[in-house]
Amino acid sequence: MSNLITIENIVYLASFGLILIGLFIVFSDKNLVKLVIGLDIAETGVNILLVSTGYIQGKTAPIFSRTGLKASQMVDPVPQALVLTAIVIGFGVTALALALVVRLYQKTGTLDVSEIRGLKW
Amino acid sequence: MRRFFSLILIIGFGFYLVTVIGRIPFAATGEAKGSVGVQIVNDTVNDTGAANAVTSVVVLYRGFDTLGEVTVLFLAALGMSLLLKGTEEVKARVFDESFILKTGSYLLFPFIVLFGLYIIVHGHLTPGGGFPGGVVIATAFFIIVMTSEMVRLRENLVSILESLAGLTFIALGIAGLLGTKNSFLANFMGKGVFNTILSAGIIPFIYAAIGIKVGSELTGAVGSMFLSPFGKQEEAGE
Amino acid sequence: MINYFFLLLVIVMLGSAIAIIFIRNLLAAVIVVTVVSLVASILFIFIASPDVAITEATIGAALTTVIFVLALSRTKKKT
Amino acid sequence: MVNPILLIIIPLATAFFIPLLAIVWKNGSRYLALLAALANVLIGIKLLPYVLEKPIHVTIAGFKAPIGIDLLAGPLGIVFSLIISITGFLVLIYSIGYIRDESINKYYTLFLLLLTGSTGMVLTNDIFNLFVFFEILCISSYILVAYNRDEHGLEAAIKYLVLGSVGSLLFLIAIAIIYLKLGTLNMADISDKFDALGGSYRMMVVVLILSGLGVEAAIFPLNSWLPDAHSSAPSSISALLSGFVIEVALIVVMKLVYSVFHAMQVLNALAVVGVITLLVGEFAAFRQENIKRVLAYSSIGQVGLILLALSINSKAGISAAVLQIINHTASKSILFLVSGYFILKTGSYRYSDYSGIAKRMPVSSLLFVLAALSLIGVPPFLGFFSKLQIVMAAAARGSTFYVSLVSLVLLGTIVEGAYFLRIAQVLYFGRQQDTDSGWLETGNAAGIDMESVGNAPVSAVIPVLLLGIVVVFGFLFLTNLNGVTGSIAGEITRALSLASLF
Repeated sequence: MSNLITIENIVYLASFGLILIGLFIVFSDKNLVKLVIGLDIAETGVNILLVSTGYIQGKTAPIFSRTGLKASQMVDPVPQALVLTAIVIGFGVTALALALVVRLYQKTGTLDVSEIRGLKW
Repeated sequence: MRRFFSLILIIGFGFYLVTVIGRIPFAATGEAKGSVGVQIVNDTVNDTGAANAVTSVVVLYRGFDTLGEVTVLFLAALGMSLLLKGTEEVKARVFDESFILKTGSYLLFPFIVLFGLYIIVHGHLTPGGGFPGGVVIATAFFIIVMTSEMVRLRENLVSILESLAGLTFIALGIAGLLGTKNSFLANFMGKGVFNTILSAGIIPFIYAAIGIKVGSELTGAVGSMFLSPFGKQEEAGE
Repeated sequence: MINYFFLLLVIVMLGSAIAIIFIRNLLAAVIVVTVVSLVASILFIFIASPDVAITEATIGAALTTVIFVLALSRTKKKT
Repeated sequence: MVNPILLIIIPLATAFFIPLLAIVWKNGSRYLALLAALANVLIGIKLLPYVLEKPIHVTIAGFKAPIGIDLLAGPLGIVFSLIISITGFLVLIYSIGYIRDESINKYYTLFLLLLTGSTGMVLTNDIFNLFVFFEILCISSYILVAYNRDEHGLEAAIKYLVLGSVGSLLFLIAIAIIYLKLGTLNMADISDKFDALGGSYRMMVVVLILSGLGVEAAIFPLNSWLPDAHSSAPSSISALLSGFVIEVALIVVMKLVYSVFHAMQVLNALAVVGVITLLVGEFAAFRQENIKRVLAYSSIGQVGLILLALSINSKAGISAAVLQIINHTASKSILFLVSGYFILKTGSYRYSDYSGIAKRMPVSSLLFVLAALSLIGVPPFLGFFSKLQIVMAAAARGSTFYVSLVSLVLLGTIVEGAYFLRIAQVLYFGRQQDTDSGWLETGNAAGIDMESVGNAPVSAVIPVLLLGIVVVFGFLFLTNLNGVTGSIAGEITRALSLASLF
């Protein structure tokens, strides 16, 4: 049992769980705000997956400020840089989606997907 | 019904994901495949002079991505101000601000900005940098806007800062193109003394530009979500 | 041992994510999303990425919540 | 020699500069955006002869290929950035008269970023960089779809945004798998290492990327957003979205499938999907009454045709597909731009209200019909030759599979001909009494002076005429065009490799 509980498996659990739950909310929920929440959660899941691609067990963050650290003791910095980009892009998309939702709400007075004619997909 | 189908779809997709990716043992890969990350972490101190390898990747190795990323934020802020412009009549504040709240926020403001700047200029030495620093600076503005009726964000001012920071980023990039390395965003300055603030060539400068840009973009984006963010300026502006 | 703590965090995170499916109150749902983001940022520290953790905490947890709450306050029924 | 990175930097810097310019000169963004697009056109023309001989490889930040980001300006990159910047330039001329509301500075900023995103997508040689430019392209198009801020536009934009975001999540998962297994993000490096990967990983990467980018490329089950989005954007933007945005996404997907992932096993499935896309698009277009929805569905049909041609797995097929893309870009832009003024002048989206409009707007109507004929594939227009080449390329494969697909394409063409000719009939021979019943008097929201109803303004006619020249006289330059498309086909079918870059 305890050999199943490795950092690797836990990270997979977290990222797949979040991706799937997020997508489920996107596909199933009728509320527009919750739809955006679903996207946000799925994005967090993908970010965890991306960061984990660079993780090497037992190694530290790739920062040389502390003296005596060698490059061989560090994790891969590239995925972390990618995730920084992905987080910011995700925020941009979320904010824009909310702006659209707010504006649509002011036009139609509803947040329910099924009440908005053009959104029945 | 809709939930049921979504559930089936998601379970199918999840099964596919888990059976394929779940078999990759990741925690010890890295070296074995000779990834670019390993090369970067080995060379970064020599190449860039930045202590924080993530920063050197964000600003130099993959600086072009970062340029695209601030562009995405720029777009989001622009889109939000376009979409939300003139949606609602100027409304009163959500709550009545008290004297203590107002004074407190004024007192806090410079410190929060200072903290944000600290995070930005130490981006190449410690974790942090342009993005979190920009958020912190934006937060300082929100506190003022939320608590004090007298201060209004000027949309013009925010967008001027944003443009100037973006153009600085591009100008630094083009300077690299004109320099000896003849490559966009190349580091044309000296590396300086390792692990000090003015080390790592153009990295602190680019990160400062990113910080200002992110800060002003977030101020603009979140600001346009406020009930009356830009006051009467909005009607006159554009 | 640290792995069990780690597992607990992830269970909390996934539990809150699942809870969102059932929460009708949007404000509550937004607060729960913040829990997800905060736990994610703790996770990032565990897998040796402090930069990502800071960014996730400031942008993912703080700012996203702010913007969701503001959006909700703009979509309230006018009384 | 000019550095191809300027093709990305010029529109980007101009977009950043517009808010500053707006302070001193309110309408200056119009002309500045035109200048930026013109600069891109000139750079593209200057670079074209070089890249036809040898692709230009540009490193960014001075780091060698797999470490840093790099651009690869091959024939595909430069020809597509030319298509993008020429279309962009002409639509910008059109926008001078067409976009007159108070947020024009934002319009032009978004427009330039749309150009930046699509140019970046075709030039980049790094898969994560591709993702970033893809996001720039997507987000600027979400905003532009909702530019009018009416209910339709907002609904369409939300639908587009949700599907597009799910697509980009899938794309990111694919990038994570690639980095996890191969440790690189450079496309040439991926191409070198990809075949060593296990079959299930390869399949998953291809599937995820096809479905991620497929949302933007409007491949069949993922295109439900398109008719709404393209019909509710301003007409100038619809011209761009139909004109090159879908095609750019499509060609980038196919470039990845061919030269990076070498996934020839999915091509047959893609050909079938292409034909389904085509039939769905054409039959749905036939049933529409809203002119912009007709055009949007027709774009789906055309994309299906292009996808089929790209999936033939021969140089002739890809070359024909690129020719068809050029034809579609020119023709569909004409159709959308002209219909924009039809809508503006009559205040109606139903094409049955346009009866006899050809008398009022002779030039526009003529070009509308010519562009429609070219899309149907009537000789001697460009569309005839591209369709002919597609059919020939499919026949050259000699299998019944392709022959039966092509016969379905001809069925689609008949439907296409039916609805376009129906519109043409209304434009020219519509019942006379309709004109008297006062459709000219119906108001429109854009505030155009109704006294001046007549042909569209010069700023609208010039770009349409120039695009018309491409469509009508394109066949005179067929050998040149075939040379260019042939070298693109060569580039796509050749597997990328890191060694060949240096």
